[in-house]
Amino acid sequence: MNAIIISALMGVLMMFTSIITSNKQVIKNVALIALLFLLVGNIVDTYNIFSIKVDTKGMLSFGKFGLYFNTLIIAATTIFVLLSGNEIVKTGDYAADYFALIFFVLCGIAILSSFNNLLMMFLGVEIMSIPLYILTGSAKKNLKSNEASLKYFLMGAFSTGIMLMGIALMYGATGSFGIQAIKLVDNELSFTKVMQTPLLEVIGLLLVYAAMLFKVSAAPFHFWAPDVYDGAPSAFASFMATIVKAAGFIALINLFFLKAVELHYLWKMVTVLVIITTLIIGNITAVFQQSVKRMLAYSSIAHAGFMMFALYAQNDIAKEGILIYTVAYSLATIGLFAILAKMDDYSLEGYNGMAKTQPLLAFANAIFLLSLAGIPLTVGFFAKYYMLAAVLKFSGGFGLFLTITGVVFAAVSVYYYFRVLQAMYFKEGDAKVADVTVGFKLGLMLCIAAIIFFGIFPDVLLAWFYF
Amino acid sequence: MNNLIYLVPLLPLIGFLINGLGRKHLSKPLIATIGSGTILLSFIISIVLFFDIKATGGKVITAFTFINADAFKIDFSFQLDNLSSLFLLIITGIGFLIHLYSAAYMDEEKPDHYARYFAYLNLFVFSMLLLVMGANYVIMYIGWEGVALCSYLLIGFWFKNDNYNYAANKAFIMNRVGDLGFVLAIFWLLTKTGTVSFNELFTDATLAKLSTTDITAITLLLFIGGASKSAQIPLYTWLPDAMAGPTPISALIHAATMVTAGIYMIARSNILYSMSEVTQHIIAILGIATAFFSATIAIKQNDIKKVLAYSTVSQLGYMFLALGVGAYTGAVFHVMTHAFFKALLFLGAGSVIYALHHEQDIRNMGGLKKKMPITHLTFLLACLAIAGIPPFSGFFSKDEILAVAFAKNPIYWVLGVATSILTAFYMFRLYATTFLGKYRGTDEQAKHIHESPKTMTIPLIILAVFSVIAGFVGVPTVLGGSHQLHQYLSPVLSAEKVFHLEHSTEYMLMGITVALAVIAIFYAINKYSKKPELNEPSGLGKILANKWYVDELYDAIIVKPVLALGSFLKNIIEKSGIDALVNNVGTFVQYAARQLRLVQTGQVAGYIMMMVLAIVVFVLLWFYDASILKLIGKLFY
Amino acid sequence: MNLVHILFWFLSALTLFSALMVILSKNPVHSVLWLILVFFAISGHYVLLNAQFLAIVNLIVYAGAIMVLFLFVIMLLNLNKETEPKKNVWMKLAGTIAGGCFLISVTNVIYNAQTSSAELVNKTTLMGKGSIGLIENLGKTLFTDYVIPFEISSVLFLSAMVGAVIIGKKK
Amino acid sequence: MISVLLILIPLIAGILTFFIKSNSASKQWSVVSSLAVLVITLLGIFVYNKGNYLNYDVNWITTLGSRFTTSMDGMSKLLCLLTAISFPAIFIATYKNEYKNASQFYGLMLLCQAGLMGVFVAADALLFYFFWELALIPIYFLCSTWGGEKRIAATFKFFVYTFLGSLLMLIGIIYLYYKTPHHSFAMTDFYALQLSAKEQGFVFWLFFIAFAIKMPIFPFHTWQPDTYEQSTTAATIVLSAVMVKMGVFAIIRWIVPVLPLAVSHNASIVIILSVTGMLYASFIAIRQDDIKRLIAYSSIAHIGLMCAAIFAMNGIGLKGVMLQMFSHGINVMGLWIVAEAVELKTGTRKFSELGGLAQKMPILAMLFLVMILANVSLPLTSSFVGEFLMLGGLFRYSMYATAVAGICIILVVTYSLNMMRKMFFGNTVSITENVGEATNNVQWVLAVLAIIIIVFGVYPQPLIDLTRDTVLFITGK
Amino acid sequence: MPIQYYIYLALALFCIGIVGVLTRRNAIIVFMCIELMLNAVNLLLVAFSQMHQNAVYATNKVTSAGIEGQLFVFFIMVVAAAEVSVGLAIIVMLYRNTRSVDINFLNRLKN
Repeated sequence: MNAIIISALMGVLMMFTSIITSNKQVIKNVALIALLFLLVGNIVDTYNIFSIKVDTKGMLSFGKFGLYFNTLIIAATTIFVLLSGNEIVKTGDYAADYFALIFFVLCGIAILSSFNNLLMMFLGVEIMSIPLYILTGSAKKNLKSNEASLKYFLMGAFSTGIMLMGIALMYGATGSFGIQAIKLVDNELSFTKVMQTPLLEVIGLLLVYAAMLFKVSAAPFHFWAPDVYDGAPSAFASFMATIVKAAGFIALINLFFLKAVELHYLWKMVTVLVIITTLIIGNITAVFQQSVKRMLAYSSIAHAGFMMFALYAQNDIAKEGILIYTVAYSLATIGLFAILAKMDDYSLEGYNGMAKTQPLLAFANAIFLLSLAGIPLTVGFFAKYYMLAAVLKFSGGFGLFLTITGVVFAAVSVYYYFRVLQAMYFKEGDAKVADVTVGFKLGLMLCIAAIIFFGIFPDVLLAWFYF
Repeated sequence: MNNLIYLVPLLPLIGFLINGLGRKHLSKPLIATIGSGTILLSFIISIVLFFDIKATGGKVITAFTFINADAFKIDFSFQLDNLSSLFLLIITGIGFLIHLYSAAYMDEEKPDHYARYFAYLNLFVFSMLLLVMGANYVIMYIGWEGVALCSYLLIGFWFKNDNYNYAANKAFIMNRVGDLGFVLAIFWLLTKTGTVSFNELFTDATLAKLSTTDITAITLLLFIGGASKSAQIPLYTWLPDAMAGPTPISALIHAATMVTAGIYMIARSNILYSMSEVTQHIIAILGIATAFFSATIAIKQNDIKKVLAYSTVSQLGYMFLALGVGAYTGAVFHVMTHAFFKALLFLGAGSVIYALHHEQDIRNMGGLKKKMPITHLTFLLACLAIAGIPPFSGFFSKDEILAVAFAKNPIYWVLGVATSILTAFYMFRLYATTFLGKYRGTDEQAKHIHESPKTMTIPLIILAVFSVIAGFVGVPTVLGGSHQLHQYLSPVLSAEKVFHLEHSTEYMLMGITVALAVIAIFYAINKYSKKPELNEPSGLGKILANKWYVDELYDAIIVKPVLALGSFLKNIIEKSGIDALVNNVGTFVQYAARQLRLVQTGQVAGYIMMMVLAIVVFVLLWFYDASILKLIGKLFY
Repeated sequence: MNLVHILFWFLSALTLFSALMVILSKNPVHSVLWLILVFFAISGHYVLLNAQFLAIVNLIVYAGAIMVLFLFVIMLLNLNKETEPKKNVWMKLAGTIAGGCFLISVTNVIYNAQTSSAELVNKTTLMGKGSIGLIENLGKTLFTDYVIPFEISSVLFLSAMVGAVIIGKKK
Repeated sequence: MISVLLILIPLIAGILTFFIKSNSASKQWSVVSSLAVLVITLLGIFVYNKGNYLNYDVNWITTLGSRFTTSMDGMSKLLCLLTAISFPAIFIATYKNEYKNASQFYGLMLLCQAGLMGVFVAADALLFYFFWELALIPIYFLCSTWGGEKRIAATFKFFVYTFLGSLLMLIGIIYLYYKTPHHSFAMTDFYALQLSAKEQGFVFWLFFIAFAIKMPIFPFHTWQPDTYEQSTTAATIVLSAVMVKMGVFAIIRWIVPVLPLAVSHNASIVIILSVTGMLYASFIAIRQDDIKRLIAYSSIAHIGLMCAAIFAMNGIGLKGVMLQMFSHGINVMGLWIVAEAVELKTGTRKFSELGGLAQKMPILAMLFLVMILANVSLPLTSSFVGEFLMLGGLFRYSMYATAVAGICIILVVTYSLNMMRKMFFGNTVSITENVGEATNNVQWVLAVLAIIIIVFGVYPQPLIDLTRDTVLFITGK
Repeated sequence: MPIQYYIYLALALFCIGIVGVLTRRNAIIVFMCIELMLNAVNLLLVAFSQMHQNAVYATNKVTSAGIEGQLFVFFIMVVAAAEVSVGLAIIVMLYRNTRSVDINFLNRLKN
């Protein structure tokens, strides 16, 4: 509960900061301190040192998993603010408000990581989404940003409608919004049995599923993602592509990892379809992108495909996997976007010869890309490893097929990640990068160190959330 | 005594190393001394060993374990017995003479090339010694390939000339064909019997492990090896081309020693060969065919060394005939006598070439009799020996083979005699064209012609002596001899078949052969001493001069198709096939990327429609297509 | 067929017709007005279902506040004309078909639910009775069991407020 | 402990090299470090060759059941030796070459060495996978940064290809991991697995494709000629002398003992593939005009034989393979060094444009001849012993396969000698007119390699003995 | 009333909303159609609420069964209001920049 309350309070605090000061650096630093406070608040909650206890009437339940996830998310946000803070405050005139919105998003995520009730899920999703619509449109003079904002808003609202319809149908079937009430009776495949499953509930669940897939930008609900990430200011695009996406997964996991939901064979079939479509669309479409930013948008879709493996597997490994994937993916993508935001030219050519002009940034980029590609010695490897392991744990079914498809597309993903690498290291050019501060460099080094450290000694991370 | 055995191959190796490594620093005389001296020492030791063996019998000594891997236990060991010590003498003896001869013959070379030459030559002797001393097939194989290598190096000794290099490559490659057979035979033996050591292999217990098929296959495979090394049909074409090397090389390698390796190997395996009728027939037929066939080619060759080369092929055919009919001693005997007179012939030819400043075409020679008396005389003796005129050495060995061939199958004999006549004819054609008549070069050239230096003539004389007398070690009983060679070799060549012909028959056979040869000789001298054949031949002659177009045939049916296949694979399969397949995957991905991008139209309505349709598909999948899903599921479960 | 039934059918027909008119009207202002009619009809349904409080709130919040806001914006942006250019007919058709597909597939499932799986057999709504729709009961539950979501929705409003300010300000 | 040192020294040295500014200092530094590795390897093989000195085991990722376990058996020792020899050889032979950003170059090389060593000593599947990739990344950068015109595309193909392969292997590893009783990656646990034939069947292919791409086996080979041709020679040497051995090594280490049923079941397919590939590559090699491409195809043919011999599944063949891994490494290294020296002097790799180099660089010609002879497996070169044993092993499996493989013995001579002839023999041409002898470094390195080739050709038994324990274990299984 | 009537009615309304979203190009109308969808959900929720109430009503007249459905409607309204404020703000902002609210012109971002 700490995270929810503190983040909401911090949001309010940030709103008031703008009254006290208009110095953007101060605002940024306040936000950082607030984030650290939030982080500490969540950690003390995790270890039961100090936690605000509120009777939630069973609407929220705070498990270790959700708390770990919150910690990671808040930490990732801290790094995000550390690296992209200057970009955030530069976006418009409302620096403090942007941070406030980010805190509200975190509040929504904290709800999503602990909801026990479809109402809370709905609220969480909305609390998370509405600030994002605004953040997307925060570059007010930028037509792309406007357009992205409206697109995101319309489609988001539509998916909310879908989700609500689903929730309504489920409510009709079970008479409750509690997720424990969800039950899909049969695991076996036969036509008659399929017809005997609680149809209202199933169709409701399907609709909720579809709406949540929209949030995590899994194909074919992904269409908003490239446009929105492309149009949104880089800083917020990175926030959306990483932290928010991970939150979507946490919601899905909360919803579908219930013991009562012995998820159906057909359900897995649908999931496999989604995974494969996502992998294909994400990876293949990314191949031909000329803009690195847009490429990263598609890559985020591709990674959603990989994270969906966890949904297919529905086991403990998958849960841990989602956590480590969140770390790996967020660190790398935040870093990439942070550097991207400093670039003059978002196209591939813009990166040409970066290794010479900005060796540190190029090296950081390289490590991030390698991590995204899942090369060992980076934490990205363990992310992929866990996803494959989760699916393979119960061999049989589509598992092997799915993993093979997965790795084939992982190889495709190398193609577009390495194009950036090639541009930076092997092509002649004069990459223009805005001046970077020492703090930024330190932040990058922190990221690199984390990626490599967790890549070699993942035990530090794993032992922490091994359950 | 045992340590002496090691010295025999070791000394040439040392010579090789000294000359090879010190080639920049050593002076020519020193090089020659080291080169020849090591061989001389080997020769002396070989003589000592020869008598030792004669007295005490064969022995096997093991230097170290070469390979010991599971079932493959191969020792680096030497076998010295009657057969190998005889070969040792031939190799080191003739080898020494040729080293000596080379010292003068190669005098024009720069010191480092001179050293290189001697190094190669020593290496060759070393390899050849390994070949004959090896106590198992693997060591023999090592020598076997070693001599091929040296042959390659020496044929291409003058590497500036690309034709020579081609010839060298050809020799190596063709030898490799045989090596493949050899090595497969080794594997076969190892697989079936677990040993390749002669002593263990040629026991009844071990041989009993081999079925008839095994033996036939093994012997045939070994024969492929032998045929390639000893230039038998169909693998003989490299040998005439090998004449590109310096003439002493031709004498040593391509006449006296290396090319007889096949005979040595089959003689060594006589027990195996005697167990397979089929192989023996094949060997005999191919042998006599080679003998006759190459003799016909030799008739029309104008390059002095080419004539000798085809003659060598022909004589090797004889030896194979002998092997095929089971006359192993005869084969070895002919190897020995042939070594002398053919080495002599080549060295003589070398002397001529040396005198004429690398002129090899006999049409430009003639009348050298007076200018080069020693060369002439020794050459004549050698010609007589090869023509099989009694009492020269060639007569005895050839006679023995023909006699056994007659006993086995008169057709062999008929062809053998025909070959013999051809041999006499072309040898004396060569002799007459070269030494008799008038010199056909310019006067200026004629002035410079002189007899070769002593280091060259002395080997000629020594070889001439042996060409004359070597036959007497194998005088057959019919001529009152006791065939000492036969007795000497009998412990090793235990599978020798003994044929008993009536003495009268033998006399008759000898008579016919000799008479016909003599007629051929006179005809040839008569025909060519006055009016040598200078024009381009026509008709059959042209075909013969062009070696029956075998090279062209091989080129058409083997070389060209291989190259074409190579190009096809390289340009079509690799580029447009496999590589294209791999690249097309990439291209396809890129194509798909470009197409899939278009789905992202930027239209909100379109996006939402996709979402709606996706939901519809989910619903339909879920509720209406369970049976289809079941089907798909089955595929993966 | 009693009054409830008649009212139900009448309100349903009105709802659907008005809804159709919302999407068919060329003039945005007309659409807004039709939508308000839909809300009224739905409020009627709420009354039938004995959810009186919701019926009122629906009218106040939706028809009153939200739709006025819409109208206001339309007026502000000066869109009160039949300005919408012809949309591609195919797109319209495709959209209709997609929506139709959705409707058919889902209703078919519901139909199945009441026929083959008997899930919905004998499930009826309570019409005009019961007390859960009363403000007293709703309020009690809202401030006891549902206090957490209630509080949390304040965050939602906060963010919406901040957002509206950020976005809406001219500068 | 030694096995860890073998990884750590190049790893640390490599990382440090990146920070050395001066080119010559980084050169010297890497030579010293690689020589140190060589010394330690030799110590490990000859002096401290007992288990405790070599093995190392420490907790790594406890939660996943993966340990940092390294051990060295005979095969590891042999390949570590090869790796340890090759790096100083490369550094010394190319000492005179000036690389742009030398410190990066040498740093990457050393990292690559660390990866290779790791692959050869890892006794834990996950660790193995790590090093497998660690070796790949530096070589990718090496090949892409320094090299020919089309290097980026070529090496990229190589990278994607191998990366796909290794991911497939990862699936296999994870699959096996779940089959172990206590969920561990330990090699010993993998060896103890008793899987059904069906399971072994698909795991086999997951592994095999990864290794087949690395080796490479026809038809997965197309990356190889392009990459060899385009990358800088130092990188090519690492690739072809050592890295392709990773594939062969991995088959022996991770497929054969773990999936015996699948191996025997699929042996015929693999052998047919390998032998086809041998013929195919040999025929193509005949028509090559580029030194590097020729060596590449020749290498494919040799590797094909190794692969076939492994799947013949007998001690003879396996010993031959291990021996040949070493001797082919040494041999091909020599070939590349010569190719590099010639290219450096003449500026071309097309041997149709060359000729008569033997007059200009006689010593190099001699040394090249030794390498060529080793390439054609002439007796008394170490390759002969390997090839002899391999063919012998293969013969026990199938006479016909051996016979077809044997055809390559003929073809290899054809193209090798052809290359020799065109490059070194004949008359000089304009390019080669003014060429001098190769540098002393090159000559010395080649001489040492030649000595290794001949010494182990005459007396191969020490190497064979070295492989005994590995083979005994595998055949025992 | 049988519950399926309400389900069909709500679904029909919902689908009309969807069709509207798919076919109209005026962003405001599209948004209104989304509101229509939300109202369909509200109606359905209330109907379900009464259905669950009905299940126990016969035995317990003062039961609050099904009340959560109606409360959920509240929250939907809350969210809808919030969304409307944000959404209209966005539309206004876009209109300021482009002088249009036609979503068909929203195609700067594509491919």
